[in-house]
Amino acid sequence: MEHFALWLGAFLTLGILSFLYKDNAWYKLSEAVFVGISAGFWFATLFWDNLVGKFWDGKGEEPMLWVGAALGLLMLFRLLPKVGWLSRWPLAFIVGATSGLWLMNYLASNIMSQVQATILPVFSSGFGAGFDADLATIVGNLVIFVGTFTGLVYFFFSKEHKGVFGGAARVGIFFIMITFGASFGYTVMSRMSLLIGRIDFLLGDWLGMIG
Amino acid sequence: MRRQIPLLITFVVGTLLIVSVFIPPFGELETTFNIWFDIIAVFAFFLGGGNLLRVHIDKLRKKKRDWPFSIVTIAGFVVMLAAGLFKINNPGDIASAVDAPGSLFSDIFNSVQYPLSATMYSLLAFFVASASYRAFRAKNREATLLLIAAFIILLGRTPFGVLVTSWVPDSTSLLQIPNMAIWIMNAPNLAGQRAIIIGIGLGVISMSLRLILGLERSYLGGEK
Amino acid sequence: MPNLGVIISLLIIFGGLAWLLFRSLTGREVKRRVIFVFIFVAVAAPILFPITFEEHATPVVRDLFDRIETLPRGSRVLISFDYDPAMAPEVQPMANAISFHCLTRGHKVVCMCLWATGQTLLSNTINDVILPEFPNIIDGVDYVNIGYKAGNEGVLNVIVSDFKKMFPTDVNGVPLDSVPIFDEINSCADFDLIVALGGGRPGPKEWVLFVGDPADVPVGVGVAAVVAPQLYPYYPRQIIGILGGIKGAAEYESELAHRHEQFADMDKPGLNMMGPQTLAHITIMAFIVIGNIAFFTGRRRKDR
Amino acid sequence: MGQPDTAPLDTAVFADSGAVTVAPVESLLAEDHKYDNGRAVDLSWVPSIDDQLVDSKALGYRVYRIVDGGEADSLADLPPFAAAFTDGSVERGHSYVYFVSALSPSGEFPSVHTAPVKPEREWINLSRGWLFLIMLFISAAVIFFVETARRGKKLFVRKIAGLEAIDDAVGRATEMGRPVLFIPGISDMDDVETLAALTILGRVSRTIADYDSKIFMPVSRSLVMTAARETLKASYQSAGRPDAYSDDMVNYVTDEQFGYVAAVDGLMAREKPATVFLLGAFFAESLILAETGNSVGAIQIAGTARPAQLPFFIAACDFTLIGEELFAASAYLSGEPRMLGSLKGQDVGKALAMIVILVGVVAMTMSEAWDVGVMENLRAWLVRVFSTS
Repeated sequence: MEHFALWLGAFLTLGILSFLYKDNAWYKLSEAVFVGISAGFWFATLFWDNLVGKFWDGKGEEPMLWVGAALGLLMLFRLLPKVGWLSRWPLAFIVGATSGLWLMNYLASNIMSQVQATILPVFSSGFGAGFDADLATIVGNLVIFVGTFTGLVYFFFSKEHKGVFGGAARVGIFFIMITFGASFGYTVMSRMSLLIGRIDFLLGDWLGMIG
Repeated sequence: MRRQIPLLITFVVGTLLIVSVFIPPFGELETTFNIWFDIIAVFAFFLGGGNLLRVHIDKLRKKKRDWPFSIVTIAGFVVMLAAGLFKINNPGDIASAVDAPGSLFSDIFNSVQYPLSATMYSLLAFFVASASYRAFRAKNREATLLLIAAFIILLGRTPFGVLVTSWVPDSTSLLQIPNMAIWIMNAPNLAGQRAIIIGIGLGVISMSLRLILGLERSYLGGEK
Repeated sequence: MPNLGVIISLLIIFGGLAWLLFRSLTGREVKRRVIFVFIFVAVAAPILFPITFEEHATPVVRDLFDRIETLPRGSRVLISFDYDPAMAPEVQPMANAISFHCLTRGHKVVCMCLWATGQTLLSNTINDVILPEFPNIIDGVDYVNIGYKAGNEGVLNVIVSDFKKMFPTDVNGVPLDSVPIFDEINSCADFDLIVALGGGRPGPKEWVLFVGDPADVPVGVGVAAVVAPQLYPYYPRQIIGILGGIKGAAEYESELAHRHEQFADMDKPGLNMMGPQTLAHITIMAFIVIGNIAFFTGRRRKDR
Repeated sequence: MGQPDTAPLDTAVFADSGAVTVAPVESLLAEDHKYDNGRAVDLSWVPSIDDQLVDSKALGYRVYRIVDGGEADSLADLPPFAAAFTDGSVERGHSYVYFVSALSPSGEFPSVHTAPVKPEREWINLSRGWLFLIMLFISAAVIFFVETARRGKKLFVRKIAGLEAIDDAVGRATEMGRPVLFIPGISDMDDVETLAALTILGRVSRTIADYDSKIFMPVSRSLVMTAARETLKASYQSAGRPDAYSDDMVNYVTDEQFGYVAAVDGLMAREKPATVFLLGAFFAESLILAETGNSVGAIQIAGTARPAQLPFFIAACDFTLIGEELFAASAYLSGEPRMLGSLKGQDVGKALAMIVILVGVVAMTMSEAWDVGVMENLRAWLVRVFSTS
């Protein structure tokens, strides 16, 4: 069994990798297996966690849960042509809930906290001992302030990017580009270790070529 | 009516959730609504899973291109679903966790889904490489900045980065590439992130208001 | 044989890059598949034929190394293993190197974990490094494993003032009162150094806030690469040194191998993993450079 | 409920010879936690005078609670210098008494008991007053400009390149006789980015219906499938071509992140779409999808609010909507004055953020560098206004 699982894993791994050369039957087979199995996996998981887990495992008494179930049932009305439009109710509920919830979350965590965190000193009288460290902090703060400010200028929609405003927007986009470069450089490392893991599996676990 | 009631639902639910932040007794609405969402999502899966089966059975019947692979998809779906729903081979009985070690469900997950998922993920390494060659080009000033930042961060993570600037004295250690990489992460990168994040926050507020007020209503479908 | 392999694979990679450069300079197109083959070889070759690169410890790493190196013999060091198998590829090499370093310098080491998943990983370090490398070491005198306690930050809150209240015995059930290391340890304040390994919560940040700062004990940390930038603001005041990801582990290992001969012969998983990583990174950087050369020569050609 | 003045004996360990005694904490106060649903009590005290930075005898504090005059239970252990604690495990209708022990190596030194407190429910959270006002301000700005625009005032909105390109991109698909592929991210409907993607789909699909291009849309969530079908149906109806719509345009694939990616990659390789939209919440798969789309020669328009994925889209796609632009896209594309008004409204929010940052930085710098007292007060006030806890 163990042996079989190993070979199966290797077969599927190579099937996916073969896509890099071109689309082919081996990849199609791996893809078909993947889609079927994983759809089944998620449905079974959701079924036990979100349905059985909520209604049967001793929590079914909560009346609020049944409102959720009713909304869920309305969703299935789509299958009946005459009353299919009722399925818009749960959709409307979800859209309303998501909008309201995220409006407040984003206001608090994206706007207010970030604005607050940007209130930094850009000059200090404390230069003296440990001058270097302080200078680095002050320069860092200045960069954070200028970058955040001009970055926001870039996102203005209702003003043409011209003159001083346009200049600030251009500085803003420079900062945004540095951010993208940094994120790229930073993510590359972890991406490589994924491939290392897979090659380790093929050459080591499967073929036994690594000592 | 068919559009008015849903619009009303969106408006009431959205407003309620905004207000609940300021009214302590409503504070638990968020949890309740999240639970409802989970429940609706399971019901919706009957539609999604049904659609998946229908598409592939259809392919099979009409012998469309690549139809043999549809057999595999259907078989995989049914087998995994059966293994999960009936808890085949689970140690103990039906009360055990669906993915208990030793169950058919967890065996299939480990020997089939896991390697597939990990390999698909690892394709990223290849695409990072091809994108690096093809797309990261200093076409203009913006692209050049992106490139330089990426390069310094990458360099800071290889032995070369340390080597290249190891002659820089410790008193100006900020000019050593590994430290420069950290500084970029903590200053200009942070600034750009903040501008993007604050912008996103405002974008979300504005879009949410459009949805709650019913200005944006395409998701509700047509009049019929 | 491995050396031959290394030479051949390096030849393939750098020869290939030179070929790529030449093609780009002459303005011919390079197929995506060729790039794919490159990156595969660049990663696979150093896995098959281990290549290690000289690593130089950066100041953040060297600071922690020097602290352990310069503490007087018999100093007490607490190492906490707060991570899970998913983080282990990055963090375990640090755990092994730091444990080795402490014991070889004659410090007394106390091992514990705040994560249930840390227990296996802690035993791995003991079985793979401590016991085989230090055959004369005595459990309870030179090191002790006090195991796992549930309670997250709550555990820290207690041990900062009273260790034995939370950990009445070691992992084998021996009362700490009869464990010689604990003769002079009542609380976290009695340690000379705390090394927090991990990356989640509770983890290094909690160690600093709940123990390091209030008890005024220096804390060094070893974390997964993604977490490291969040900890830099605490360095060097609240955290004396940071090992971030495989790179941090590799730097520590090379510094250790440099100063302690015994370690030079040991397994160095961090440095080994750095081989494929580094080659992959160099290849990626080369792609960026060559891509740009191709872009500029192409443009000049068009201008003519 | 008579309260003894000293703690029960079993919680206090008294000194042997050589034991370390520490002074108990002073001024212990228990108060109902303000602005909650009656679920918490706040404690505060002055730390023991033996709790010192150097050579401290106090090792920390332990909080005890007595419910309705019963037994004392230990609630929590706190580090040295702790001077406050919030008990979040109380219920309305009970009465709670607390005391705090200072810990020393040789035992506990309890404080006096607090007066009993009963947690209360408040109907309005006054501590979030500023949050409320800022929410109101930004919302009012949006609604104000929506109304202004509705009354016919012309508002300027700058061009967004990625959105200007949509018509051409869809037209190209029609000319080439190849389909348009629309990927709304991999999150479910409880993510605003997915909602943004669907609102954009509403506009884009109208163009697709007008041009009579073919669209297909594999999705990874059942709910998204349902909502996307409704959206497409509405677009085809309003384009006057309801017969051209079919449910087959939108298909559920699998919830699994990389299973979905495997399927979409295969689809791209086989169908060779002329135009690909990648809009919504993307994670590690962003570059896999974008590079595959690029390799089949598609024009790609991408957008997400995940900063970590944006560089990959910028590298591999023809046009990228950065963060806020994703949420503004549907309003921009609609061209309706009211929608454009909402964009003007969010700019007011941006201006507010910028002003606060500017004033805050100036105030903090002046107070740090030259000890200007007024400025320190201003800074402290701004920080308080913008704190969210």
